[in-house]
Amino acid sequence: MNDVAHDEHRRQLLREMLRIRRFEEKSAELYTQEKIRGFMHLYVGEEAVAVGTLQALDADDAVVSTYREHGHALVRGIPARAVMAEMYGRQEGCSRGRGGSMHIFDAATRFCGGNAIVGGGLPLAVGLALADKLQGRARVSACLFGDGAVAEGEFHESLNLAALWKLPVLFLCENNFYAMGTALARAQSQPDLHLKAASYALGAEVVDGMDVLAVEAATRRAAQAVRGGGGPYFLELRTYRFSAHSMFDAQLYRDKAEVEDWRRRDPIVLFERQLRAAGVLDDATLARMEAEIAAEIAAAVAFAEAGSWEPVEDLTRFVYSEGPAP
Amino acid sequence: MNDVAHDEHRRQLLREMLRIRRFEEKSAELYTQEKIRGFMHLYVGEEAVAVGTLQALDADDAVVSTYREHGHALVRGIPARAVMAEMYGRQEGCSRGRGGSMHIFDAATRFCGGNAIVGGGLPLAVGLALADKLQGRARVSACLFGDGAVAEGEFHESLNLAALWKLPVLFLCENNFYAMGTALARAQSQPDLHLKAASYALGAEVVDGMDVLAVEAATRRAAQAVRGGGGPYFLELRTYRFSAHSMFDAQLYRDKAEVEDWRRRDPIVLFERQLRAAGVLDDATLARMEAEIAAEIAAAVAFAEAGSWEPVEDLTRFVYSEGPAP
Amino acid sequence: MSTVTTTYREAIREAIREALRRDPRVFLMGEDVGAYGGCFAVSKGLLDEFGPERIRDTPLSESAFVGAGIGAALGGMRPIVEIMTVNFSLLALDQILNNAATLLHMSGGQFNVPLVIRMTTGGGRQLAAQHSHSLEGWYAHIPGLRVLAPATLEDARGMLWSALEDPDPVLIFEHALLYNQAGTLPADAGAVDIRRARVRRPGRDVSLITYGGSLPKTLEAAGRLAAEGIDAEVIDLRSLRPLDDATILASVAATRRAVIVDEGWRSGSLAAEISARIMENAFYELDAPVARVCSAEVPMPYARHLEQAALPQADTVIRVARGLVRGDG
Amino acid sequence: MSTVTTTYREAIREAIREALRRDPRVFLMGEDVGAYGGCFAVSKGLLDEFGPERIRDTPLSESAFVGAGIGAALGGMRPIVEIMTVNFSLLALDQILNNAATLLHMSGGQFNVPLVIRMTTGGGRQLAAQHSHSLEGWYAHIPGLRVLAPATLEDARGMLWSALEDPDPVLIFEHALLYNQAGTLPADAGAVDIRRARVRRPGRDVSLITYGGSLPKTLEAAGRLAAEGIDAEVIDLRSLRPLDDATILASVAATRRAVIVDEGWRSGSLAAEISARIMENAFYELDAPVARVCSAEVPMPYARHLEQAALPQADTVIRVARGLVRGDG
Ligand SMILES: Cc1ncc(C[n+]2csc(CCOP(=O)(O)OP(=O)(O)O)c2C)c(N)n1
Ligand SMILES: Cc1ncc(C[n+]2csc(CCOP(=O)(O)OP(=O)(O)O)c2C)c(N)n1
Ligand SMILES: [Mg+2]
Ligand SMILES: [Mg+2]
Repeated sequence: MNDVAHDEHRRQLLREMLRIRRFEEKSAELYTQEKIRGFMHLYVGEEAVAVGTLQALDADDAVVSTYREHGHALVRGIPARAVMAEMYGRQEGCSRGRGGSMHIFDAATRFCGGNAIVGGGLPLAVGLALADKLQGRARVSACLFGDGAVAEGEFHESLNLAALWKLPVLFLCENNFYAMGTALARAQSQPDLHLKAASYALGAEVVDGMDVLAVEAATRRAAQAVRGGGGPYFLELRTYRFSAHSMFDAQLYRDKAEVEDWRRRDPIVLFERQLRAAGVLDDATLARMEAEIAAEIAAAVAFAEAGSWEPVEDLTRFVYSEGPAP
Repeated sequence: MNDVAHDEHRRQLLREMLRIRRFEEKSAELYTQEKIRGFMHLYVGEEAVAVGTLQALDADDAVVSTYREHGHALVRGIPARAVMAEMYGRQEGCSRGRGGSMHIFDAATRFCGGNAIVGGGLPLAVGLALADKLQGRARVSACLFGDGAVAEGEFHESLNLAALWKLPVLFLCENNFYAMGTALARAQSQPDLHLKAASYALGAEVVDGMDVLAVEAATRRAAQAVRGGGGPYFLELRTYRFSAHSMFDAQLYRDKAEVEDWRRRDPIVLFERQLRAAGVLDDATLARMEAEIAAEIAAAVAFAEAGSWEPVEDLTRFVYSEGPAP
Repeated sequence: MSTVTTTYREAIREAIREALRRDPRVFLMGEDVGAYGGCFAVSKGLLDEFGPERIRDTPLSESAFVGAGIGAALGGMRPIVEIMTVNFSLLALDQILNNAATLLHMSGGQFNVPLVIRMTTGGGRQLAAQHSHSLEGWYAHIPGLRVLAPATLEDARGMLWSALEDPDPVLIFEHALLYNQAGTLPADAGAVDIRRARVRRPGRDVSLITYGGSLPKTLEAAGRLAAEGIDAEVIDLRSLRPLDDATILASVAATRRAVIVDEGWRSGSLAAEISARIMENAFYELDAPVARVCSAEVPMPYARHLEQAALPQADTVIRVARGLVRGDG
Repeated sequence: MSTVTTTYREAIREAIREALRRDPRVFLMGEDVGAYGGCFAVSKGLLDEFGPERIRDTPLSESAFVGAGIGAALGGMRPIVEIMTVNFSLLALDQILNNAATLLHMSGGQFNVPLVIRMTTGGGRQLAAQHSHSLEGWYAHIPGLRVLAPATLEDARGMLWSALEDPDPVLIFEHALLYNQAGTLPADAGAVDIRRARVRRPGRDVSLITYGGSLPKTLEAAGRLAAEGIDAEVIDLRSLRPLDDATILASVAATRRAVIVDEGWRSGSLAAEISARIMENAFYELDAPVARVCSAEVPMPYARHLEQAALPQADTVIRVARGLVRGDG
């Protein structure tokens, strides 16, 4: 990458983080207005993780995600309007309104959900990678999951399987130090999750998840190793969620001071400052960025507002595939 | 222990191993005669593990075991006749004939089964230990399981829970290098199981499971640590099963040479030789031992033969507890 | 008799609190029951009162903490294990079926498991296909378990205590839409009989048989049916395993018609079992075939209009009951 | 037409072999399917022929390897996943229900899961309470799954191929007592229609409706009933989800009496669902209430006499059918 491209790339990273932030802010507002219902989990504070990791993937890699996946979906390239319409429950939504906030799916970008069973996506990623290996395709299956998922048996079984069979899985652990109200240290006898992961005899490292460049660099290295047939890789991305777990959380379990400490490490603020210092960003550019993002989100909301309900008669569609029975 | 007691103790260890060996040989014979049915898993070759570990426990400790548990049951003090009658399906059996070979239970010795779901016993041991901790009792809950169980999610969840909560669980992994036909190296990305266990931040070590004294010494140390409140401990006991996995196994998956190599490390032969060399055992003593054991087993078989069938009308008993409904 | 104003949620909390006070062997264990206050705020405040040993937050390890509950019960405790949502309980099903429900029998009567597992069930909150199912009827298939579904404040308050007295494993299913239900209870409300179904509304023309989260809808349907001259009896099953056949059959013998309202998926539902039992025991007394109002057989969709279309509704109950009574179904 | 002599076990093996030869996307994965030759010797020899990539031994990780099967299906493969015994499948139930059965719907039709899961089911071999249950009827409760139960050599040979053609997840339950069943098959035996139940024995007096491991017992009962002048029709359901209502109802309309024989525990059994459907669709055609012969509601005991007493038996079927037909039940 030459300097110009490099600068542009860095601005792009910032832009993507901002897109997520603004999208989440809008979502919170729409939730209050009861336009969005059900459970919704915001990604505010963790933007560097989605942007740094997913930007480093190829278009035909697969992504398996969680219920806290708006950010993942946007970075992966699912149009904001399709995500927003999904949260409205519109048939124009990326999952036709059947999934909602927790179940964003998009076949075109190989975004395999939006899984709301903690740990439930890991075996899927292992299987996607197995398919690639069996078919001789050099693709990566990236799996995002939280620190909470590490306690689940499915984590253990999946890491062992991937490592044993040297499958091209990129395990991306979004360690925000809480699973709902449970602090990591109250959930894991070994809270250094990359050390735990290393016990499966796979590559594992810890990354500052508030530093988008560090995340991107680590992911590129890891993805390359995985794609090259080196077996799975595990990244522990240390981050923090600034908002509540979901829209129903009174946050009794953590100190305001702790939140404030982390907020001082806001990945967007830090990176913006860095880019300004490097002379890569100025007020005008930032204002333009914000305006474009605002326009995109407004368009997404308008799209969702104008969307339609799937006819009730279609309720039982997609329980089974359509077409001739076998 | 003075020297006399020490010698006697060593002879006792040999005796217990021989008891298991002879009991298993008899069981195999009775299986061929169709006196015993269902699945049966012999312990031949692994005797030093049961004897070394369980001799080191106290009477009010708890034991959670597997389907390969005849040896465990005998060492724990369940009368051979009750075990044999169980395998005959007699109501005089320790589980009234409802459990069979895979489900030996005995409340009197806190022998909590005989679990035939691989890994299924581990959470039970965690819970038993939790009960002790909550009630302030310095008891140990020992859990025996195979190398195969280490791949199950329940292993992972249980080790984490026990270590996190510092519970008095003694994890006893009988590593005989095979889970049915699957060699350990084809099941685990990290086949050094004590290293894997150590990643849960608990005490873990590997022990020569063919050396009854080594097993006993390690277990005593570990049990003492556990009982003292030091949290759980994990022993990887390396051993080998000389017989097939179950009575239906053609053993296509391992070399005769490998079996022969291990047979040269027969824990009974080695220990007998050692005791003779130390002048602690002579032909007459051994002959007496064998005779006593033979008599015990013959009596057990006679007891089982003379046993009775539970009336068919009692079929639905013990689905729920008896006594007044709540 | 003095009464207190309360909610279903508070009634359960009060029941847990009382159990913790009364019996040192009782403790509550589950994900976020402590510091977070419970995912549905049921256990809010209990951590402060009883401390972290007895209000025990667990890691996300459904299989191990349910299994640990079984082990602790074997070890003499009386654990109350909370699973956030019935869909997650599938992760613990091995422990529930292969151990909790089985140990007593496998051990020839030696090891009983006095464990209570509480979990949230049901749809209606737009939580989509991994958080909304009603599997309590499915659990009722398993011998060795007792399965309860409190639908009223009284049962929310009283069933837990009765369950804790049971020497065997009891599953209590709390429908998430009931938590905010408000009302009054006697100040001294306590244990309830968990062996009997209850007639929540007597009637002569048709028996509406239901439980849990469907009770309010069914009572609403009965009220509206009354307005059109159809006198429906409403039975609240309360215990899904064992079923109280006597109460069901007595009602059907009198009304000669029955509709079963059950939020489970229709095929293989608890409603099917009840229909089959009525078939077997009251066939000659029926004036019309027993009908079922169940959930559509789809993983629950997120969009509200689809979700509502998937769930049993009072309108459907009315239409079906009317059809049976008027013969124009 | 040339025929081959074979067994149920070999027929399944042949079906797997053919699938592996025919479609490079097919592979077999499960515990001990390779080096050991399969816990019931179904896959014996396949490792040598197809190698360890396609005959893939897994560690003991039911949840992960079933989930990996789902993922591989999403990734374009056609996996056949083997679970040794239905009781162990509970460890994978989260993946089966929350993912395999749900992904297509949750994703609004985008991600279908062309996965086949085979497992052994049923009692009768004295394997006691953790290896002997019949949960296929229970699985049939889950929307999004197809559930098959081959009871004949023809179906053992043919259902796998049809299942692999299905774009959605299919569970195939093989009753362990059938593996040694011997007989002949056409040399070119292949795919079978998996949508229809089959009348295995026509008859006029009573419909005996069954599937899987209970078919031989039911046919035996029908043969013995014929000797006493009762002409029983035997229906083999073959597909437990969806059920072929048309075949069931046509039979019952003709015989006006039905007995369902189902090795599942009685309460909440598949038999209950069939009884309820007959109630709903053929009530006025029945001469007698539909009856069920199911397993006793106990975790399976080891002792042979108790186990046999717990399982459905031809004698019971005869007694119940006779009762219905003669009216002295
Ligand atoms: C198997 C399962 N158990 C419990 C839950 C409820 N739940 C939803 S999110 C969550 C916390 C998960 O924490 P983590 O994995 O750290 O992800 P984060 O929310 O922090 O991004 C819990 C307990 C669930 N969805 N699935
Ligand atoms: C959950 C589960 N999966 C599979 C089985 C079938 N099975 C019984 S024993 C066994 C091998 C277990 O190996 P290991 O844990 O090493 O114990 P070992 O038999 O060597 O003593 C298997 C796969 C089972 N009983 N439970
Ligand atoms: Mg987290
Ligand atoms: Mg082993």
